[in-house]
Amino acid sequence: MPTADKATKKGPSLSNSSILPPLDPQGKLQLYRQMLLIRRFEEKAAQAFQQAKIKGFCHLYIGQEAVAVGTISTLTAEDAVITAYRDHGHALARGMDANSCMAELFGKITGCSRGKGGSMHFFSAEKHFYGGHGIVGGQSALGIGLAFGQKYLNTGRVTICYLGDGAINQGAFHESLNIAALWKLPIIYVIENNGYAMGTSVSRSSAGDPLVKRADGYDMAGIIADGMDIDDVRAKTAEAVNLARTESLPTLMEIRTYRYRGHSMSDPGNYRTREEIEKYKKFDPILLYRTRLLDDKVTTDNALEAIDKEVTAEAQAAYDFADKSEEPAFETVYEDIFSPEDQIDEIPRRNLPL
Amino acid sequence: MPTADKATKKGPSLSNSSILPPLDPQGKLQLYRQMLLIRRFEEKAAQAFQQAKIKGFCHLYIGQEAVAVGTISTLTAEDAVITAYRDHGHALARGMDANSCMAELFGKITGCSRGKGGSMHFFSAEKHFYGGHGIVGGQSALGIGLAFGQKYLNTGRVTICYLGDGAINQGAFHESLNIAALWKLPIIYVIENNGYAMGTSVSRSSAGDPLVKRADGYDMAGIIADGMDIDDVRAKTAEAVNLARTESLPTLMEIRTYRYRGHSMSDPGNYRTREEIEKYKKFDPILLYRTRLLDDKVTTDNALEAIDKEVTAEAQAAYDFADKSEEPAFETVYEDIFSPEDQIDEIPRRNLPL
Amino acid sequence: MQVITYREALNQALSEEMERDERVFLCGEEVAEYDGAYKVSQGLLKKFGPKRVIDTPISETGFTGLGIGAAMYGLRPVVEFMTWSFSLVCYDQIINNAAQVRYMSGGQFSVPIVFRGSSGGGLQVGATHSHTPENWYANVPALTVITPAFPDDAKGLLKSAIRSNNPVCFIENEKLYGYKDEVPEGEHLIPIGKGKIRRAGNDVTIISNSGSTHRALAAAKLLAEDNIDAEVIDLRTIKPLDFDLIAESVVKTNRVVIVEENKPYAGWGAQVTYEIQKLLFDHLDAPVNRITSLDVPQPYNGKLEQSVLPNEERIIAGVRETLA
Amino acid sequence: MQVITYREALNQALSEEMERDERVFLCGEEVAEYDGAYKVSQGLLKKFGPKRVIDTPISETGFTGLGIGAAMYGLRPVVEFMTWSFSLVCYDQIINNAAQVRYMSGGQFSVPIVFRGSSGGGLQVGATHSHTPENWYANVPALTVITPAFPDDAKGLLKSAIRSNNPVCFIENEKLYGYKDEVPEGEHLIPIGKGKIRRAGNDVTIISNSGSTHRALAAAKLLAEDNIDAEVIDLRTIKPLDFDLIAESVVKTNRVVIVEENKPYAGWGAQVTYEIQKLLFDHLDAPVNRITSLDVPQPYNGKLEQSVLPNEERIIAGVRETLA
Ligand SMILES: Cc1ncc(C[n+]2csc(CCOP(=O)(O)OP(=O)(O)O)c2C)c(N)n1
Ligand SMILES: Cc1ncc(C[n+]2csc(CCOP(=O)(O)OP(=O)(O)O)c2C)c(N)n1
Ligand SMILES: [Mg+2]
Ligand SMILES: [Mg+2]
Repeated sequence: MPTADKATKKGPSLSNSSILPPLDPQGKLQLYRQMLLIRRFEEKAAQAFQQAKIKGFCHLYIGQEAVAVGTISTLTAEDAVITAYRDHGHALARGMDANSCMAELFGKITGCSRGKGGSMHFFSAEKHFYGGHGIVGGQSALGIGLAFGQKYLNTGRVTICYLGDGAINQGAFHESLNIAALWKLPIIYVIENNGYAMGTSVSRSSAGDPLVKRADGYDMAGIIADGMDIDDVRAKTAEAVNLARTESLPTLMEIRTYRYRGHSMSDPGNYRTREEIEKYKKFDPILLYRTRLLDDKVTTDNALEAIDKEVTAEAQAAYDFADKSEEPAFETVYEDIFSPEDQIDEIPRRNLPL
Repeated sequence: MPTADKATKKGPSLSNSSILPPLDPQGKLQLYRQMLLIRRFEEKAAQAFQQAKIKGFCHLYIGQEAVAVGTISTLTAEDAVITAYRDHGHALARGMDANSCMAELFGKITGCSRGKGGSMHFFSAEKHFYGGHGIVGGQSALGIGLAFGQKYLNTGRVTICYLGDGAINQGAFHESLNIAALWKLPIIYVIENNGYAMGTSVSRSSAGDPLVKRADGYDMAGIIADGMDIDDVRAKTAEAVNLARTESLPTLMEIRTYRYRGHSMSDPGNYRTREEIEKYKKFDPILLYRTRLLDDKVTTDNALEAIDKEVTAEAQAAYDFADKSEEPAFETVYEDIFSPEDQIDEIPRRNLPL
Repeated sequence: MQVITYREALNQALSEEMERDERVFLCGEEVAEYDGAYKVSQGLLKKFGPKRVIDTPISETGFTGLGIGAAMYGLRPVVEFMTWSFSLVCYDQIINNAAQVRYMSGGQFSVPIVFRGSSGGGLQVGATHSHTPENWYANVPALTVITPAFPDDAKGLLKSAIRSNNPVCFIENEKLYGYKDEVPEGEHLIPIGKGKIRRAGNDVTIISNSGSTHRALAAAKLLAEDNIDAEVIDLRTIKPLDFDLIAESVVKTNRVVIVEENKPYAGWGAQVTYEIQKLLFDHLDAPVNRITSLDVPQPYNGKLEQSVLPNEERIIAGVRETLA
Repeated sequence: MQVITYREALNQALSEEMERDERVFLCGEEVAEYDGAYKVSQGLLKKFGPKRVIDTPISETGFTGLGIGAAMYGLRPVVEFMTWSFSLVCYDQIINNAAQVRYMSGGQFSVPIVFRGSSGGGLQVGATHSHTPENWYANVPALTVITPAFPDDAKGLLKSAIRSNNPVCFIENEKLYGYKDEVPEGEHLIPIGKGKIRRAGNDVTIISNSGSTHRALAAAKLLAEDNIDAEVIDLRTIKPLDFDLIAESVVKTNRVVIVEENKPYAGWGAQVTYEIQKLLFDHLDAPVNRITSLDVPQPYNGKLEQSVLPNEERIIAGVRETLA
């Protein structure tokens, strides 16, 4: 169950009061809009997958929107973000264009990875989005590299690196936690604990409860947030970001969330009951935030409907854009392998005789 | 500094009182003898290395003897032991023949690995000694396999897996801790914290203090022992062994010790001062135990001198045995690769055309 | 004879061998309660219980090492990689431990273990998920590498692999899981290290394995329409190679095309080429030709990926070149 | 010209490149305070400080990934493996991340990184510590693999590697660290992808790299006493191959012996063989011959290990066989 109001804090250095300035109504609606865009985008993607316009793996984020939107909303546009294969939500929250994201799913040349990456491997240099990584846990080691670069170059920037509850049992993650703590790197690791790694529930894959306790072993700050409540996500993340930005110290966050869909589009999901899913839908992060916005009189039903129309249209436009875009030409298969040399002679690469 | 009387205990399940039956004088002298044999054996090995009779790497255990002897003395002969490349002490404590150990260092066919393993890769099936492993941390994953086998086959046996303070930062170790705790495997991980991984002091390689705290994240028992005091090592290990044997639960131990020699024979050791080494020599585990035996009137100076003579002779005999043993014949290079098949036809292996 | 899928054939092999020998157990991600990511282990948890069919955390190094340690202890583990692409995170355990412990211990500890799982491209899962690791493992002394192309071999070779007393890399092909064919019921062992002629022919020898055997056979069929009579050898075992079978064919056809999904640089086909030119130099009327994956990371886009794979079009062109 | 060791040549390259470009940093086990396990980084900590010369925990996956991430961020890391044998624990990071991020991102992120460290056998450190990983990495599209044999190349190629905008596996040879030779002072770049004739000859072409080049040269000297005039090509870069240089020599000698320390099955020499027979078929008067390590794990015993390595005796026999 989500743990609203049960969030615990660890580590000596996290400030106690929220350091986020309050959002104006515009800002709140923007969060709502982003979450809803992700949801509508992915509903469209699911449809396109059924139509076999999207192939391979397609891991939907539906249910987890408050995590990506909430955490990323505490960053500046220049901070770095890196995540695993369930990356559509983070990409959109980072401000990547829905068109280029959908086109990537369709494998088109207009995709954010030129059709080469697919669902699991979204990238955007412009938006400081460092992927989209398919190997479970692998990105956690890249994450310390980004944070190392930020510190080395004195940028004042920070990195958020996401991973799943199942991913915490990859050695790469632990090696990275140790280095992050030892070298005081400005990174926030966000465990998106959605209860399952494919069909394996957390308690069947991870010893130790809560997961965030693993931070203690490295004398690292640890914090739990309720991933169904975007305000809680924002408040807790802001503390961690502040710690990274001002003291160059890492934090491990465990954000409790839930995915409504299968692990990927091909998952029948027999490992959990329909009731469980329905129960969590009562905590739907978008629904919850919507209710709060209305309760707090931040906006009106009509205004929220208008937003829904807008993002639904945006998702449809992305679908149309992707559908109409060109396939990559054959020659592109040989492109993007090597960076052009500018300090040495071009290396005489040759196609091997085949 | 060694932490006599500063040992802490973690985890709910460790019993509070020592469960070891008191040792009779014979037993105590046996411990002393084993520690001294390791020391004399390695002094001989160092000499042989200087004479270039031993090649490659040769990592001496001198200073750490109370760890191997103390921990292994709490096991039955059928329990499993596995360690890293600094393995001479564990092999001898496990009862492996000094001759075959020295012969292995000399690369002779009479060696415990037929001259194929060398210093880092000692093995003895007979003594349930599963190696001697050269890749830092790699043995920790094999360790859970041994414990898994013990549990699967209902043997009532347990495994001790040793690793260094530097090795705890290999991903393999963390993956193994999680599995050990999750699956309740009868294994004791012993971190031999000798303060350094090659030239890197603990505080420069590992975040989090004490190291054993990392057990908490897996809800695993953790315990610290003073590795210069064999009685403390035995008492603490016995608790962990008991937990493994009776409840099939793992424990992480951190045993604080010190190595007097370089990391390997080729290490000049500039990363620490002579004073530091001298300070630790005051806590020499053999000296300490000797004093205790005399103070407690367990034995006499003369008797201890006799033991020294014996083990010195044993080390010399091992040297002579190794020196006189045959080199492996060329054909042996092709032996020991494949186990003979007994359930299927022999696989038609062929030498590749060269 | 029963007609079952490659997947079912593997399942039968596992089930029969687990029944036969209590020391055999299966572990890996999602092999138990989920019935396997690709359903190869369907029903095994139910049949053998959680002691012997075991879901692991996503810790390939941990559970691979566990398997090796258990094998040293006398068990006979089957370790499933959801795909072989994920074996890269535990490469060290397979090479330094599984493949070397016996040698380093002077023969004291055997490692009777099977590593198995899906592999290969063509499913649009991108560069991280589409590796064909044959060459990486075949290079390692003491590893046996098996890559079945047909359901009967899948069953018979997996049974042999589980009975072997040595570490075996058993590399399945994801695209073949649904492929149906006749498979003997019950006891059915295919010898490790023996290839098979899947199509007899006189003009050219096509040497292939796994998914590439199907591509080779399809190409051979099309070539036949043009009166080119190709012999197709399915190696089945990549290491050790069945060189006798290769030699017999090459002596007859004098022309060789190798079809492999490995990336080209030092793929397994390079080794086969080496051996052929070395041992059958005077029997070659043309250079050995290799049709491999292109030397690029695997793209997601379907058309691009098809062009990267050793597709029929390229095989046919390769054969024509060799016959020219 | 200065006469310095291979080790010192590498040290100069590191030092000069770090001076030249602030984005270059060095990390790895014991590279800083210890001055490097093999002293390649001697003095660099003192010169450049702990921000740029960084001791890491024994976490190859962690610090390799860190290097790759930092490279994506615009730095130019040099990651030292104490030996390349230890790179097996982080194989995934090198292959799936360093070598594929650029492609998977459609060219958005480059990975200008150098992985370097010692490798090879002959030092009696046993099977876990004696790997020659050339083929494992050369197989991977997008990786460049460099293996210098001489101090001048060590310096000039490492400088080029650090300046390259692409991931480079720079595989040094432990036995050569003490080897002394002339090396230009200051700016000295050797082009990546170009081999070098280290001994001209007419009777047979010996193709080698790294430590094997020295073995080949020693063998060539002995063969000369028997009036066999061998040309020795030092590839220097394993991938991409300098095939033009190879071709020029083979067209002249018509006979080829490859000397490589890789284990035989699908070692890099198999690829070179494939290319030669494919592109120079009519120029070969005898099969290409390979002298590789034996197909066994590395034994500790010195005599056994020498027999496993591609030693002079075997090279000479191989050349004679090829000329017979
Ligand atoms: C090293 C590795 N092993 C296995 C896989 C296959 N795999 C992909 S996702 C996944 C489950 C991950 O679960 P979790 O980390 O909880 O993330 P979630 O899918 O819930 O977002 C597995 C086993 C992989 N991609 N990489
Ligand atoms: C994966 C790997 N990386 C690096 C090494 C090289 N190495 C051998 S021992 C060692 C230090 C280990 O220190 P520690 O774990 O504290 O054990 P100790 O030597 O003190 O017994 C290193 C870095 C290795 N053998 N394996
Ligand atoms: Mg999850
Ligand atoms: Mg240590």
